[in-house]
Amino acid sequence: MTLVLEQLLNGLQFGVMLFLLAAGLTLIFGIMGVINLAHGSLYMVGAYGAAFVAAETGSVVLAILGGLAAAAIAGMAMELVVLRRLYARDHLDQVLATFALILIFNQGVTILFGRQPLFVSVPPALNGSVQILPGLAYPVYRLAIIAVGLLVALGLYLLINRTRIGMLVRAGATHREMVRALGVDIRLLYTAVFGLGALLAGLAGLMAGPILAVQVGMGEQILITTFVVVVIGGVGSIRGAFFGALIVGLVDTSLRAFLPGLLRHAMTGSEADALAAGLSSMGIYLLMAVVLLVRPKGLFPAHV
Amino acid sequence: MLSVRNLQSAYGASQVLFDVALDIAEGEVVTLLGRNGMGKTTTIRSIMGLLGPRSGDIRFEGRAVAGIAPEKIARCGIGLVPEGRQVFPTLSVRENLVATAANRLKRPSPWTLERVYALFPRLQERAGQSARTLSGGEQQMLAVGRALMTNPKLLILDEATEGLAPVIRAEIWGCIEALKAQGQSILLIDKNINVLKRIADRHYILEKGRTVWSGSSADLAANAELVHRYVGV
Amino acid sequence: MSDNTIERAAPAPLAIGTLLATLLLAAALIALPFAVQALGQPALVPLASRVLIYAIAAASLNLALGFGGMVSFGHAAFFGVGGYVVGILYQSYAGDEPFLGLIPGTDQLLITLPAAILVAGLLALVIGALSLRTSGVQFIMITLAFAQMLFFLFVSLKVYGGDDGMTIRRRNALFGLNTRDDATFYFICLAVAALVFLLFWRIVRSRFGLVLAGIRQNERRMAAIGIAPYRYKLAAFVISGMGAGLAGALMANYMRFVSPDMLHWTKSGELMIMVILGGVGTLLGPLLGAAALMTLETVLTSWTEHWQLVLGPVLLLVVLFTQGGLNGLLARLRPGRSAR
Amino acid sequence: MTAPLLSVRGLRKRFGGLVATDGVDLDVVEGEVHALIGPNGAGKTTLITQLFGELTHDEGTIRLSGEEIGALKTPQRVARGLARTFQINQLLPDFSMLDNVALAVQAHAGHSFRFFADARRDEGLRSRARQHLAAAGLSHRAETKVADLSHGEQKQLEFAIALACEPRLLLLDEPMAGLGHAESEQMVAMLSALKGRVTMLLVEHDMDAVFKLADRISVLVYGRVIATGTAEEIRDNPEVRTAYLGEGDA
Repeated sequence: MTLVLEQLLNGLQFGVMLFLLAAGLTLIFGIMGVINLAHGSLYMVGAYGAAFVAAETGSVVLAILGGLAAAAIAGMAMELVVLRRLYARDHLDQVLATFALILIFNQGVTILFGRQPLFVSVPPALNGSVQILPGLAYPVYRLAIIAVGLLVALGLYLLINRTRIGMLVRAGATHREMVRALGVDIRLLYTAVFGLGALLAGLAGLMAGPILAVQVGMGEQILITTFVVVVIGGVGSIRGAFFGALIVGLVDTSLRAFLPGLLRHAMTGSEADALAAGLSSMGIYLLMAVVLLVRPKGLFPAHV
Repeated sequence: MLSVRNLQSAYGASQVLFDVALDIAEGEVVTLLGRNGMGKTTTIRSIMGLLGPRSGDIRFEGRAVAGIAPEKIARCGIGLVPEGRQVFPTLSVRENLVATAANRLKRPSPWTLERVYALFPRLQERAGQSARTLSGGEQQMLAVGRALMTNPKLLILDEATEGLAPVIRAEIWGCIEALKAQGQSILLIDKNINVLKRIADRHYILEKGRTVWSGSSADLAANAELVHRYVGV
Repeated sequence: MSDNTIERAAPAPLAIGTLLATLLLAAALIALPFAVQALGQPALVPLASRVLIYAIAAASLNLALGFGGMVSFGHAAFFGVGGYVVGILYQSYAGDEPFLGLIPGTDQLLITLPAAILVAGLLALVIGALSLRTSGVQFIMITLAFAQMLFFLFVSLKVYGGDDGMTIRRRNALFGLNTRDDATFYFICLAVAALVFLLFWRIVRSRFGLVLAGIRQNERRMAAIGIAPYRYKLAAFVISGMGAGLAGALMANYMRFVSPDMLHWTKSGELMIMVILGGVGTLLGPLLGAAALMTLETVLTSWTEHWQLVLGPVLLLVVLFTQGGLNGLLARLRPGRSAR
Repeated sequence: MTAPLLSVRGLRKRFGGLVATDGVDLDVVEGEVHALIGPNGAGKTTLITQLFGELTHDEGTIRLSGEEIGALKTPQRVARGLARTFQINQLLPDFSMLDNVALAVQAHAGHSFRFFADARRDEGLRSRARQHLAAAGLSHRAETKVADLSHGEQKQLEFAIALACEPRLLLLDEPMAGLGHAESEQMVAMLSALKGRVTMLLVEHDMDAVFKLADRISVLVYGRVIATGTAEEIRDNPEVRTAYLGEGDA
């Protein structure tokens, strides 16, 4: 029984991580209509920034700030140099321009840090695990990630639904021109939203460092899963990103955890493991196909 | 306050405005009359910078504003109530009023939520509801309230009573008269000639993208033939 | 995205200028292996074959993307599956145990190519039927996700080499020709490419082609004249998938190797780059785009292994600042032809 | 009274709190030109969009010569003889005028799944398309790309395309909007040439054109038909005057 709970927590942790990326992606798309493939690169830049500062200074706090700063700066530069020219362009141009950004970021990081993955240690304060249930010791660091993720989710919810900036973001999503005609500089708002999205991606990256490998292209692997989350949740909706992320996080983790065991009854060990690995990595895509059959606009469509 | 001289603008290939000229002084209520398709809304969109004018001169309190960004023009002190109302559907009534509220010109007694609710009690009843669920008339009041909350020097009302039930129309006219009494300068686009004659000080008639006539309410009253030719059925 | 080939009905279906240009191009492509041999650069022949294969894949994507307006980010799936059809059929043939115990293996090109087309087509039908229920960004994300699904499927199929891929000892046979010889294989690719481009040229100008281009320009107008867009978009998507599958099968033969990387989403990105480099929605654009990218890749990799650091900015400049890619550029240079 | 070609009963459509169509009953008789007038925002275009199937109505029935078409998608309604023009032109910018009309002829002919024959050398389609262009007075510009046309020419092309669908009922959405004086005259002439041959539901503000063309007029105000009758009946109807002309307001 405790194994199931442990996997559920892992699923929740992966879900929360996905939410940090999906929230930024769906906000940027929902309000500005821009599909940004390089969002994964910001995740990578956050991870490398934190890893680099941690290696140089050894201080956890500076590493966190370093990661966030790197992602924010990369995000702002990306928005000013490239994305600002893409708002009026069609999706094909946006896809290709941001695809080019991926190439630039990946190659740039390879030159700076080489191809070998960096090792980042878990901050001492959060090392070890804690007894949350008799017989179940769960790593403190992963609990911290869940806590941070849920806090960010709450913060985002309050920002979007309780503050004036949040109102303007929602208003801009439906009537961009009208918001300008009432005296609000919408482009400034976009840059702020983009910066927030970049920060969230950087935060996810720097938190992922200790548990996943910090390597070139790490952003792209999680980016595609984030796309699945945004499609399932409903493009442009924060609530959709949150629930979509949790669903995908739980489904993906539990498939990887329980499928091998199940299949082992039917076939030999090695074959079962290989097929289980394949099926579980395909699982979330099948889930997406099912959701699309039932609700083409996703579970929580934004502007309805 | 606002002066427009030989304004021309077009949507892509088709030119709509050929020569529009009008003036609005402080505290004055002016109307823009004309049949549908004569360019009334295009004139407003050009003044607000939502449609870059092809040529012509637009001055607000002496400052040239032709072609600059809509938010910059709005900040000079123009509040727009657009045709079709365009309230923010996913925001609540209160949020619609508060989101873009501002007092950039530091007006002495600025518009507050309470004052708007006093003007439109119905909005207070629905403060928490999302704007999408409001009826046509209520959305109109919300759009007017939203513009007032930016404390504009000039309020532009584009087809403010169009398609509303008579009782609601009368309520809106009452509010516009109250605003006039408080010295608010207003540019009105509407069709109800009789009401406009009573409320407004001066009128312009637009025909095929040109201002073809202007005059006071008295001149308009004396000129029934004019009304019929350019405005009536 | 206007295109300039069907922009105005030229008096004769083929303006004299275009006819001449096409014949010239054909002659050059036919003469290429001999010229290259004479110049002592034999390595250019295999490169030319690779360009032709990618041109077929890019032209197929262009039918859906350029003419149909469907921004598919998953065409590598069809390309890769086409390759695996050749690989699996060869493995069953070599190991002499039928695929799934039913389908006998083969190494005959005349069987493997149609098989690849069929399988890729069926796949495109399933993925297209689902993805075309949505549009815009969702369509992009879904096609990308389905392609990744297939990528992980082939990664997990250890019996077909899984992550490391599968080698094909000998290229498929065709009428006893020595397909190992680069020049012979080049001519096979050229023949197939010529056939595919001719086919697409006919399709684009056919009743179906005009309806497809009409749907790209204004779907609401097409519904208003009585055309239900979904079935035409799906048909174009399937044809496009079949073409990509064909190219995949040729590529498996060319490399005598097939691996999940053929289905990787960066491969879909490469195909899109070729289409946009060459000029979206034009017939010869994909050929130009494939040639440009392959040359760029070969030249740059000889300078630095970080060649994509140069490709990135180049692509960025092409996307942000040119209208119509190389084809647009060429059209503007050619006197007398008006082009946007 | 011949059975109506189009009969609409209790049509209702709401957008959240806004009632756009509030229980509309409307009949259009074969061969008549039925005008639909009313102030901006009364729901005229929304009504046409529901009849054409681009917007699904919430309640009510739409019958075309007796057959309920409420559940059909737009292409199926076009196949049953419906066609429309758009107030904001909906054309194919990269194609020539001739291509635009020929596509409508091709769609009407019904088989577009042809992959080889060059559609632009299919004289059957092209000649038919040229006839429609001539009828709309556009044959001299047949080969011009739509993107290079003037606003007026695009309006007339909308009209030619709708006719190329050989409709039994033509829904016209403010064909006069934005037209210059001469072009309006030309459009009115074209419409009156068609009277009797094609049944039309005409949404229009230009009262001169309406009174010249319409056999019957229905007045739509806040989503409800408040009056239907001949031109004279409507002009003298007090309710219409107050609602539409606003003379009655205090």
